[in-house]
Amino acid sequence: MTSARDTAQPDEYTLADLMTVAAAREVRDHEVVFAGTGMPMISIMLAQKTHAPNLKLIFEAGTLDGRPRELPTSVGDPRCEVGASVASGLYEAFSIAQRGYVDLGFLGGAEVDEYGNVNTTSIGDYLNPLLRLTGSGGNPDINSFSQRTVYIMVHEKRRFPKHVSYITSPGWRVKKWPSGEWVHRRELYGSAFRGGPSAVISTAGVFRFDEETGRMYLETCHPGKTPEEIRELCEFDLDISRVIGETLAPTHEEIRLIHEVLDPEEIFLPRPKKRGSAG
Amino acid sequence: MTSARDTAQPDEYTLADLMTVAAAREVRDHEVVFAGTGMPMISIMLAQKTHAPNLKLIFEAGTLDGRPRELPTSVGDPRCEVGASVASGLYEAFSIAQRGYVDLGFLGGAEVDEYGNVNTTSIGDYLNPLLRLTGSGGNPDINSFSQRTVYIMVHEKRRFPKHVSYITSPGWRVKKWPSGEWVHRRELYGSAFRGGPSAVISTAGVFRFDEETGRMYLETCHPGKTPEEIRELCEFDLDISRVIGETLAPTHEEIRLIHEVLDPEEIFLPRPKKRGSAG
Amino acid sequence: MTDRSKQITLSEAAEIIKDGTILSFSGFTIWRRPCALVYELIRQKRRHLHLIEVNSGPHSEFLIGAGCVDVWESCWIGHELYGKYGANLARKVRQKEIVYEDYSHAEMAFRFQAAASGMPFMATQTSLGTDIHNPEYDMLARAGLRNGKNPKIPRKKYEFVDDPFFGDGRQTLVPAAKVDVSVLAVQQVGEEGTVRIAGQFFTDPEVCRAADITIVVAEEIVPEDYLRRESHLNKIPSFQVDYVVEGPWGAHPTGMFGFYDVDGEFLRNFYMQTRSQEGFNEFAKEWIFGLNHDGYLNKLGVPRLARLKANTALHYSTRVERGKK
Amino acid sequence: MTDRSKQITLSEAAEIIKDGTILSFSGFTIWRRPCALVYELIRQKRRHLHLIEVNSGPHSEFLIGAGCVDVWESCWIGHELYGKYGANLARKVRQKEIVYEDYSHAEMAFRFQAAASGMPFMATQTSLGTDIHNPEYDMLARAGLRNGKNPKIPRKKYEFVDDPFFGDGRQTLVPAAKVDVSVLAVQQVGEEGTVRIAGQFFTDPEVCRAADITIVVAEEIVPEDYLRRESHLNKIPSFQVDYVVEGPWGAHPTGMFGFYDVDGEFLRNFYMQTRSQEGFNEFAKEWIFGLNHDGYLNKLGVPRLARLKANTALHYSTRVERGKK
Repeated sequence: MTSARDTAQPDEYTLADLMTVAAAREVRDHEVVFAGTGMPMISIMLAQKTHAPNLKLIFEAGTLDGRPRELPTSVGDPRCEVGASVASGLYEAFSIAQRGYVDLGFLGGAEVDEYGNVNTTSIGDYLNPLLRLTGSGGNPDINSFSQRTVYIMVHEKRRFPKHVSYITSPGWRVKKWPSGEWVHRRELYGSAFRGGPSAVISTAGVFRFDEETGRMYLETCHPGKTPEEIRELCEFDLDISRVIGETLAPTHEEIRLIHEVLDPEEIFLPRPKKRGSAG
Repeated sequence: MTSARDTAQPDEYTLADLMTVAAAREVRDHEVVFAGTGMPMISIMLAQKTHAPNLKLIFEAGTLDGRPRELPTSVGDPRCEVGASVASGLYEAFSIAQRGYVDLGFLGGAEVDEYGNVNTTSIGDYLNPLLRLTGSGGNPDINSFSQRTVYIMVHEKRRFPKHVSYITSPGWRVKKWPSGEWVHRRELYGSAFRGGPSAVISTAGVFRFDEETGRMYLETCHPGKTPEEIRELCEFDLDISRVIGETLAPTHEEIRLIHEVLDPEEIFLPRPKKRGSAG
Repeated sequence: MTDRSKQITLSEAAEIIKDGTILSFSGFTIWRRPCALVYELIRQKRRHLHLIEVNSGPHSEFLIGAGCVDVWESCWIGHELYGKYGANLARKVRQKEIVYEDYSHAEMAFRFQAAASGMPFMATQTSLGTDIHNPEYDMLARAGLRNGKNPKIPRKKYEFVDDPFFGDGRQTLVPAAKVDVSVLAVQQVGEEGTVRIAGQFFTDPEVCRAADITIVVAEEIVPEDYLRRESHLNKIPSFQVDYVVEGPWGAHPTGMFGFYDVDGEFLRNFYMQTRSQEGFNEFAKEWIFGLNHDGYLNKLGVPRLARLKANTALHYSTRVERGKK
Repeated sequence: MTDRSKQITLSEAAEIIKDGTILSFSGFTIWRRPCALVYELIRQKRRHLHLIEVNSGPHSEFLIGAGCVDVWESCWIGHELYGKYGANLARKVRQKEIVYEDYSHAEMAFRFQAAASGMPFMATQTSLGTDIHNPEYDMLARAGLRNGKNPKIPRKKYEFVDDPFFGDGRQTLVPAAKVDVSVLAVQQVGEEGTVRIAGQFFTDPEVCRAADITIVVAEEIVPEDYLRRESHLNKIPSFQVDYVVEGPWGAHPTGMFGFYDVDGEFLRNFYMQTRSQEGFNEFAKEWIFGLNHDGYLNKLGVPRLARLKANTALHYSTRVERGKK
């Protein structure tokens, strides 16, 4: 669906647009997708309006297979429920996910480590925190229950540490309690293992994981960034040996959908200064 | 509500009427009552129309606090749902019961032993049964979860054995598995103990239990029966030392309610041959 | 936005259920049982089925009488007012032609909820001290079926544990009721699979989600958009339904809230007639073999079905005869 | 057939919640939180509350900022788009003025379902390998609260067991979330307590049943018979509700499906202003103390509330400003 001639120029889109579009590409048609609030929601709705018209959307507050007319501000928003197959509750949504219906989860995070462990709970020592964040919400649940999970994050060096302050959501190598030894996720989850983080889309690039070693590697750099620059933006030793090029820029049609159809109120995504020609 | 002058004469009511009325008297106003199909249902609806207008009725198929206009033929009947507070499902009904909302359960049985253990599963050796019956249904559940349980039964000697062929529903002394030793219900249930069978209303009389010894005793004889005759109708040694008299006969108003309001179609209760004067 | 069609015929639906399937059903006793599809399974001579269900009823009596069932795992079978117990099950039990496994009804409901929620078990305090928990009476173990060969059959009937959290004593862990195929008879289904159930919904949402494959037989297939205008009335989401069949009167002789009442006369005759295998064979010859669903409805005839039809205001029939009067 | 009246006032409802109560709520993040009753608790200077909840929001930020809360046991707190996290909780955590206990959201949902179903625990496979399960981070144990003195507080945060039935490996048992009092903000309640919830119902049925006492604050009290004409639309039965309060706009500044939208401006200001205790005190002085519910609504004013009012067809406001545009 992306043809070269339709690709927008760098001044026609924002970094957030680029990330939204990159995230949308992670969705395959007919998948059941479990999404959090904000950019994840726009990415999924964009996929629904482009290459994945038959995706089924679950929100953790209880809406199953909804077809919102307007962008919800939260997964509890009445806007989620429009056109839904069933309006139910939290227990139902998580039970369905634990039962194994979910292909793809879409989440955010404050910190991520080399193995894809994500922190949304607190910064610094958990017992004496420098900053208390929101807490887990459904992050570890959606991640544990989905076959693939995509994270969308702001890229700062402190947000890509060697070890996150608190593992809120499990990556490819995790701690086995009570001892706390590091083990591969597959070993700990046993028959409940379904996959793990499949991509991190940051403000710098797109990252994937080697499922055997569990280590993160750089796949594409956003336009204007080099692999070496991005490696410098991580406190761990980022694998940049598998880069395949630049993150694909949005098309004019994707930009139009984001700003004129999906988020015209600029709730989550401000418009680029220069407007694209499409639409 | 029962005054002597209103009492019907023996030829104005059937034995089933007498039992239905005796069972209805077990209900107290404002109680939450969990009932099976048939005579239990008529008893409760009779109580609702006489001394317990505020009772709340739960059916295991999912109807919560229903106010049927017509007698349901089964707890799954759409007639259960009329006027209900909530129409839900089985899981909900049993969860509510396990959570402890139910005061009184109303059930039937094929066999009952001295300790109130009831069989509705099979007759003879369970592994080589002479007769397979329906199975448990919600009998052990309603009984386990209620504070009091009332059984309505046909009285034949073989139905009041020393030991039932199969304990479907627990009495006051039960088997502790895996050893199978007999223990008091209170000991086995621990903090889940709420009570047990509080009455058996048979075609011969009304029976209660000594909660400490767990043994059944005769409380009242139906008109025309003596305690000694009733003891002969049990294979165990029935305690007849605590008899307080005769089972109270129905009033004309109760007979009218049963046959003209609750079961005018004679679904469960045939009319007495001679009609009472009331109504 | 319309998904690829999920619509198939009764006969195609029956073909999805292979010999040896672990099968479960919508409904409760004599209400909303998928009888039209059950008849079709009998016509197709399905064998070695393992039924796992909450309170059972006529649909399973049909399958058991026809010799389709190897294992019946449940808690109750009968026809309510219209037949005291399951005469076909009783006969097969006596003749040792079927494996029976008894749980309590709440245990079965909790087992389905566990499976529906991706939990291997749930904890309960029901039925303590009964023979349901007698270790000698673990009938699947006696039949050698708890050997792990079928990953959906638990290795134990129960596990007793002490509550580690509140000191609440003995808990019974009951294993998830894992199902290969569930078959639901409901009022309405959308083209994409959204299910609307009217009245009590029994354990239908759980039974659906406990299964790997779900087939819905509905009185009517309605436009998906119609159902999605009031999503809070729907009980099962589109993506949990694999196949849909339109089958009016598809639950007869059991009842369907808002559509038709139980055919008590049919059930009473069935119960009386099928206390012997010969009787069952005659019943099957008359009502199942050589007929398709349309033929069956024709044989019942319009006046009979009109009597069963539910009153719109009350959701049940006011014309059906129920008692002596 | 009318039960004795359950109707009380907001102020009487707040008096039912004593110091030290384990308290839970209806709703989810910034939707259907019982704020009017929460304000009244603050006015009555309630202390030592133990909040236990699924995803939290403004209502708990109010209580925590006002110093009413000793223990916060949950999984998330924030204002969604209108405030990145719970600034009052964050401040109290930093100053060690509150005990915090973190579970995952699914774990909390399962904990409420367990309590609602009379089960001491449920089994789950979520969050394995995370610090949520780090035994050093059992904060109620660190605070000495798992000593059995309060029978509703479990003696352990978790228990790990191996699935004995299917060989499915490690399961986490999460303890029932037992609640003293639950407070629900809903659209409609009947005189006898039947609750109708429109839209997503979050964990309201479970939270209600997990509690010993339930107080329902409804936008309107409607005739019980009206609700009972369509019982399949109702979510909580009469006998599970102890008290009912009529409180229009009772969830403001959070939203109420079909009635009004979230007041984002109010929440954004609250979040910005209450990052310091002084800021919270000013907020409380302006919006909580010295006002009753009518005074609060008057202060908001008619035009503001009219903007929030939901469109009848869509169930949300089309007039509220949400983003930059």
